[in-house]
Amino acid sequence: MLHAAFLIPLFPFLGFLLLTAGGRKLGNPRAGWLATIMVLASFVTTIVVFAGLLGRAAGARSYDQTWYTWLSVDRLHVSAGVLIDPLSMTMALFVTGVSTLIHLYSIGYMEHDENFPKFFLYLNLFVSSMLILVLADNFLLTFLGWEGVGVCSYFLIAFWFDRPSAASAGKKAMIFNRIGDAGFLLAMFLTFERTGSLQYRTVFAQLGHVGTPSLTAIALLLFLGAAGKSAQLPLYPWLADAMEGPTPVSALIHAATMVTAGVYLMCRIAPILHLAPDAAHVVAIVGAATAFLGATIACAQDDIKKILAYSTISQLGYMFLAAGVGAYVAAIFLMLTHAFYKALLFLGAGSVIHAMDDEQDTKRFGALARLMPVTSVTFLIGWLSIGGVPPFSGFWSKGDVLMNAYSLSPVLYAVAALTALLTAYYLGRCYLLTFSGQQRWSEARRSGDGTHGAAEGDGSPAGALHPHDPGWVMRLPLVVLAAASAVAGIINLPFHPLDYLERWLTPVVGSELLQLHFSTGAQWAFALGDAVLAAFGVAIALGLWRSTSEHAELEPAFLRRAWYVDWAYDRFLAHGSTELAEVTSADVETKVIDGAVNGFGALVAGAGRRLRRVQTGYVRNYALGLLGGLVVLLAYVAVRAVS
Amino acid sequence: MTVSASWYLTLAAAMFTIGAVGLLVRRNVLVMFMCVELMLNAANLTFVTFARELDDIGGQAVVFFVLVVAAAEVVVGLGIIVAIYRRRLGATADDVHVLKG
Amino acid sequence: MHLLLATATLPDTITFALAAAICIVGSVGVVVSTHPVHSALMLVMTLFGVAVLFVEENAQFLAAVQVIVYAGAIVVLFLFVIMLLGVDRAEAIAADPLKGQRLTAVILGVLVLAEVIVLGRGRWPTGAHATGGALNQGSTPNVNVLGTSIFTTFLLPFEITSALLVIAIIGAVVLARRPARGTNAPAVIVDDDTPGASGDGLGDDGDGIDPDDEAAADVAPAEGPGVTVGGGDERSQP
Amino acid sequence: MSSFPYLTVLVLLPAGAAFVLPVVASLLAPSSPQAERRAVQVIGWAAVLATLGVAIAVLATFASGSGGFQLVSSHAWISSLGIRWTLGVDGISLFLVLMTALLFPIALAAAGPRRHDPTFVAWLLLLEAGCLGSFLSLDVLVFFLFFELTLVPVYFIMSGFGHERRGYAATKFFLYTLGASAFLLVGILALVAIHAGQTGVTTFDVRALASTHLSDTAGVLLFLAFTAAFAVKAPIFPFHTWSPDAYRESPAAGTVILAGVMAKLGTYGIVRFDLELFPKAVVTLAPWLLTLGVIGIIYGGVVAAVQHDLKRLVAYSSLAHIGFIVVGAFALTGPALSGAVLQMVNHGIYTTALFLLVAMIYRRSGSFSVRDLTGLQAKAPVMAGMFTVVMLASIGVPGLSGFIGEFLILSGTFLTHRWWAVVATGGVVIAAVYLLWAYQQVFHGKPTPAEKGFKEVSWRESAYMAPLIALIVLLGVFPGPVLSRITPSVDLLVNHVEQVGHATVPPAGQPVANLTAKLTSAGGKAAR
Repeated sequence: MLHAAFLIPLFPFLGFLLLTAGGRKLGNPRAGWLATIMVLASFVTTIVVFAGLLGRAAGARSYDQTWYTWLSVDRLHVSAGVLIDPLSMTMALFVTGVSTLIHLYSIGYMEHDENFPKFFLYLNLFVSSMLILVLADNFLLTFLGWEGVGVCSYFLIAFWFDRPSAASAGKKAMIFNRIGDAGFLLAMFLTFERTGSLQYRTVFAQLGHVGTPSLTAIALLLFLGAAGKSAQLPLYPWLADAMEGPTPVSALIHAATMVTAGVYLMCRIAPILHLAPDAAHVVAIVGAATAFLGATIACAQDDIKKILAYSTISQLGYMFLAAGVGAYVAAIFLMLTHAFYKALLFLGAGSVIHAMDDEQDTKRFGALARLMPVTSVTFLIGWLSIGGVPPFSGFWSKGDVLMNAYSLSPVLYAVAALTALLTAYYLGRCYLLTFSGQQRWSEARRSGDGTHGAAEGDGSPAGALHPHDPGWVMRLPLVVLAAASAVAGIINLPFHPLDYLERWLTPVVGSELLQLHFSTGAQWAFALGDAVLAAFGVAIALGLWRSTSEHAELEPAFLRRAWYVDWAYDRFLAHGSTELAEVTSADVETKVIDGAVNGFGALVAGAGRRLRRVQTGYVRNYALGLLGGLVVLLAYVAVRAVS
Repeated sequence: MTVSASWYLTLAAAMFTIGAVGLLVRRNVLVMFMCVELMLNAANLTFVTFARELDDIGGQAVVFFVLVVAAAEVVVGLGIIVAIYRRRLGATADDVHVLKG
Repeated sequence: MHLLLATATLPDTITFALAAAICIVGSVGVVVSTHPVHSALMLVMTLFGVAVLFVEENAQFLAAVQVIVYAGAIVVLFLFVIMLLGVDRAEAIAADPLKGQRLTAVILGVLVLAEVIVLGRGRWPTGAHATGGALNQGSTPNVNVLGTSIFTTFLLPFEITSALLVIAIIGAVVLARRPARGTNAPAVIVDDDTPGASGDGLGDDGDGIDPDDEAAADVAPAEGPGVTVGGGDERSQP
Repeated sequence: MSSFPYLTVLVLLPAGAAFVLPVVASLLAPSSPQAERRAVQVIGWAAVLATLGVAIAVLATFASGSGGFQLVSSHAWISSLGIRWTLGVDGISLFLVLMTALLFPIALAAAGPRRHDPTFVAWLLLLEAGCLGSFLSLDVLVFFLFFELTLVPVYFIMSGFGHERRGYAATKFFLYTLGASAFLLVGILALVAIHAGQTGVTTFDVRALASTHLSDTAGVLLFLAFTAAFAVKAPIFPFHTWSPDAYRESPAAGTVILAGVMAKLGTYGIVRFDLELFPKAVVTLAPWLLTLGVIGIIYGGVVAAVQHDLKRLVAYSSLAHIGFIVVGAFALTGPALSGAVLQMVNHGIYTTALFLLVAMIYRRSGSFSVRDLTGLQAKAPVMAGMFTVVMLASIGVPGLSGFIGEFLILSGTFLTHRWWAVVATGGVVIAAVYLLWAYQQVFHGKPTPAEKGFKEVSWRESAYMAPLIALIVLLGVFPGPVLSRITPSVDLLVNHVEQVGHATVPPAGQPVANLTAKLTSAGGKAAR
């Protein structure tokens, strides 16, 4: 059954090829169905392979499949092949699963878009790349998937390319990712230099011969790559802008799957992080800082997708925190549950945006609960889940992370706990502004702003707005994801026979970096603390935002402007480098380098202008010169003869 | 037996120099041409002298060719002078300096 | 200094001295005569002197050719051209318009002479004969020796000179021919007598030549106040 | 080895056609312009396609796995000077020859109405002969002749058929490259003289000259003389300023050949002659050349980032990519040099594709300036798709051709010259900045009314873009067959440089005495 592994990325890629060739002929909605079926086929294959892997003994759950030799120069041998192990299968399962649901949702969401086939073409390519990323058996092939998802992300953010903001956001995402990629590349060079290989298996087998400084460098460089892809400090600003893409894209790429690639990478290189604790601590600290920063910014945003974007940044920070303290299982657990509830929240937000005719400002929503009951209820489940309210999935996964953070440092725990409170609060604010309180949208309808252009909308006549729940194609994923969000905690409950994920992943990521020494009582205390924090956050949100939509004092400018980080990037990095480039181009290139060349030409021309006076035109003068030359020549011969 | 070759060569050198100086100081193209003939004759004299000195007929053969070439040169040169005079009244060598840089 | 005068007989010495004097006087005369015709006559004198020296040096054939071709043909040609062009009048050679030209020329000339003499001292060819053969071959006359040499050893150059002469004749004809109206003038010199370029090119600095003018000159040659030489000028002023 | 003189035919076929074509055209022109046009077309196409066919036959005949020269044919030419007509192909030149043979038909197809012009087509064919001759010559003087021969057609193509400032650009190009080549000629003659002094044999054969014993100073001076010509031709920073002008003002076909093929003459010269003939000097001066290459990468990217003229932008990006090739060539490791050779081919393909796309845009809009263009993706999605693929290849996205070369170069360079590789990696980021910026300006946004009639790519255009794009993808996914033919030759060359040049620059803790030691050390490490 494991032999079918090559089919997992192949199906979506086939879909990509088919849609490239005939997507336009296939038209709407058949192109979408084709894409969805391809991803579904991939999901089914994954389950089959998963079953095959499950059938093996816990210690033998690893399987290599080499397709062909990709690169072979000198001692650099890189194959194209997959590594099937519990970690990659976990990733593949949830990637294909969530992707299938979001493909399905997109058929409804994108139905009026003129570039409908192209959208699914990109989505399929994305899924294929993502699967290569998680299944690859070497760094280089992972990097191929890594770049592939980055490129697809670029295409999809800039999908509505006629909006300048979307085009810029796509470019920004790509460039931030490239900065991270440079780190990834350097990490590969160093790995190859030290171990002579890029295959995970070979590299990990030789780690003992590599010095700790090198390992730390490799780990930090890879973390730089991960920070770019997963929107961590300092490379996070692109993710908020990436919300310019269609909402299903935000759900799939910028919440559930692609952005978690960095976390996956950290788990994949767990053997390296084990040996480079300094690097691991950096990861943990950056993760905690990002989590807190993202949560604070999310508290003051109005755009529903921006709230979710900063929330994603914050949650990713949690995952890095977990990976950094060595709790890889906790990281993966949070990744899974986060994929469910964040995808759910995004799709819910998409439903609202769809229903509100492309309005995204929560301050212009309100009182939608009775009009959109399904959306409202599923969104509520998402809120409670991400907020960590027991017994929803977020409670279990986040609790796991917090407890592990404490084991490294109480400070990290404190930051993470405060972030947890904020999380429950800001999503509560978001939910309440959208679904309860005053109805603020009928008068705000279409107040002439064309920024949220008509491309996403269906161009419905400018009559009265009748928000309603979407059709079944869009509703089904909501319900499935809500159910998953609610109960996903059961895959890894902190009680021994129920910690399936823990036991499943341990062979890959190894035992925990820090052994937990908490007594059962302490664990219960932590759980209780988490629950109290969540309840507190929910309560604050209810108290503040249930009936009103204005609390200016809670939305200070520095939070609304995201700590001015974007501004600083723009001012100093973008403008600074542009000015530097302008100076280089205008002064160095034109005046110095080209100036030297043209100057040399001018020198010759000037010398010629001066020397032309010698050419008097009088033949007798020339003859005089001849005779003079003869005199000199004879004198030379005479001198030679004498000496 | 005639005088030694040195005298002939000295005479040839003198004639050559006079011709060269004449070429430089005269402006009349025809006279300049005559000066060139003087220089050619000086060279011829040198050749003949060395032919005698070395007992080699080659020197005289060369003089023969020089004569032929001089004749051809004069023909063409005078043709050019005629062509120039046609276009320029009273032109001297100094009047033709269109190749001034 | 090797004054090898001792080996010479007296008549030979006197002949040489006379001929040398004629040569020098003639040469100087060519240069200093104000009248071109006088220059030409002085040239003839020089040529005769050289011819005498040729005879002295056992080059009888060359001496004959010198008189016949040089004095007889070339100088006559000179004189003919002088008459044809009507420049047979004295010219002012008191001063040279090119500053310093005359002085420099004389200094350089003296220098060359001095250097040649200095270089010639003590250096004397002693080497082998050239390929042409000996000059003195017993009783064979000079004409025979030279003829044999030219028609055997130097046959190819000799044949080439014939081609050269033909080319020279054709060249002379083309150059001296008056162009028919409307055809291209021989492109020997740039004609700047055309209206667009008048006053330019001669005398003043003539800052380069406008290619357009050149083209115009090609199309409509010599329409200015051209020199009228020889017979009836059908191109006289309209 | 085949007795058929493939390589001689490869060179003489286009050269012969270049001479026949004007004759035929001038005979036909007075009677019937139609017949003339047809004859030009037929002869031109027949020549370039037949050349491509022969090149493919060479590929088929080429024995992979062997590093030496193959299909060598050698005939006495100027015997008194020991100059021989010696042609041969190895893994380093093989794919450059193929690329050249492929790009000329494409350039001809992309030439627009000029492909009927006998002058243009004849110059193009002569240029092809010159380029192929340069890649195939094993005799240094024959190489030099072909190397210089290429200037003439380019000059006339540029000055005769180019854009507004063609005169300036063509003169600058010609004088600059010709001036630099003077050093090459002097270097060749000096080297041959030294070799003749040592062995008593006057020969220009590069294989024989490689064994010349040069003093350190002589080696460095000769290396500089050779490299001067190659650095200008490539071009390497800071000798590049002719290239933006030349690329900008040439007609599309000329730009394609200039950037795609002729730039490789310089880098190929470095690999073939500098490394082969002056290993010691190469080892001594490698850090300097690496520095120039790295500066070129960064500098080209930075300047490209503020160009508003698409052609100039691609020209500067080309400078950056040539910088990668230079870095790979002077890193003196197997992966880096293999990557450099592969990257020459890759660069030829994707730069050509970029210039062709820019030319398509120009043909429709009459402008190269990003300020005049916007929203073209809405009007021409297929063109936008092509541009995207080519752009991503140029940025170095894995799965497309550009990545493999860059990765090999950088990872190989990292082994011996770590910090240069680190800085060069920064160029990867910059490439994304300027190309994405240009793409956004040109293809994103709403189309202006003036672009209403902007047409999608035609069938003809698709036909000549298709092989390029196919190769971009193929070389990215299956570089194996290409690399397996390149590496044996590269290994020989690296061995030669290391043995003669004593290139013992071991990275920390890992002695790299030569290739075999490197391999055993990897094995030993694993065993420990």
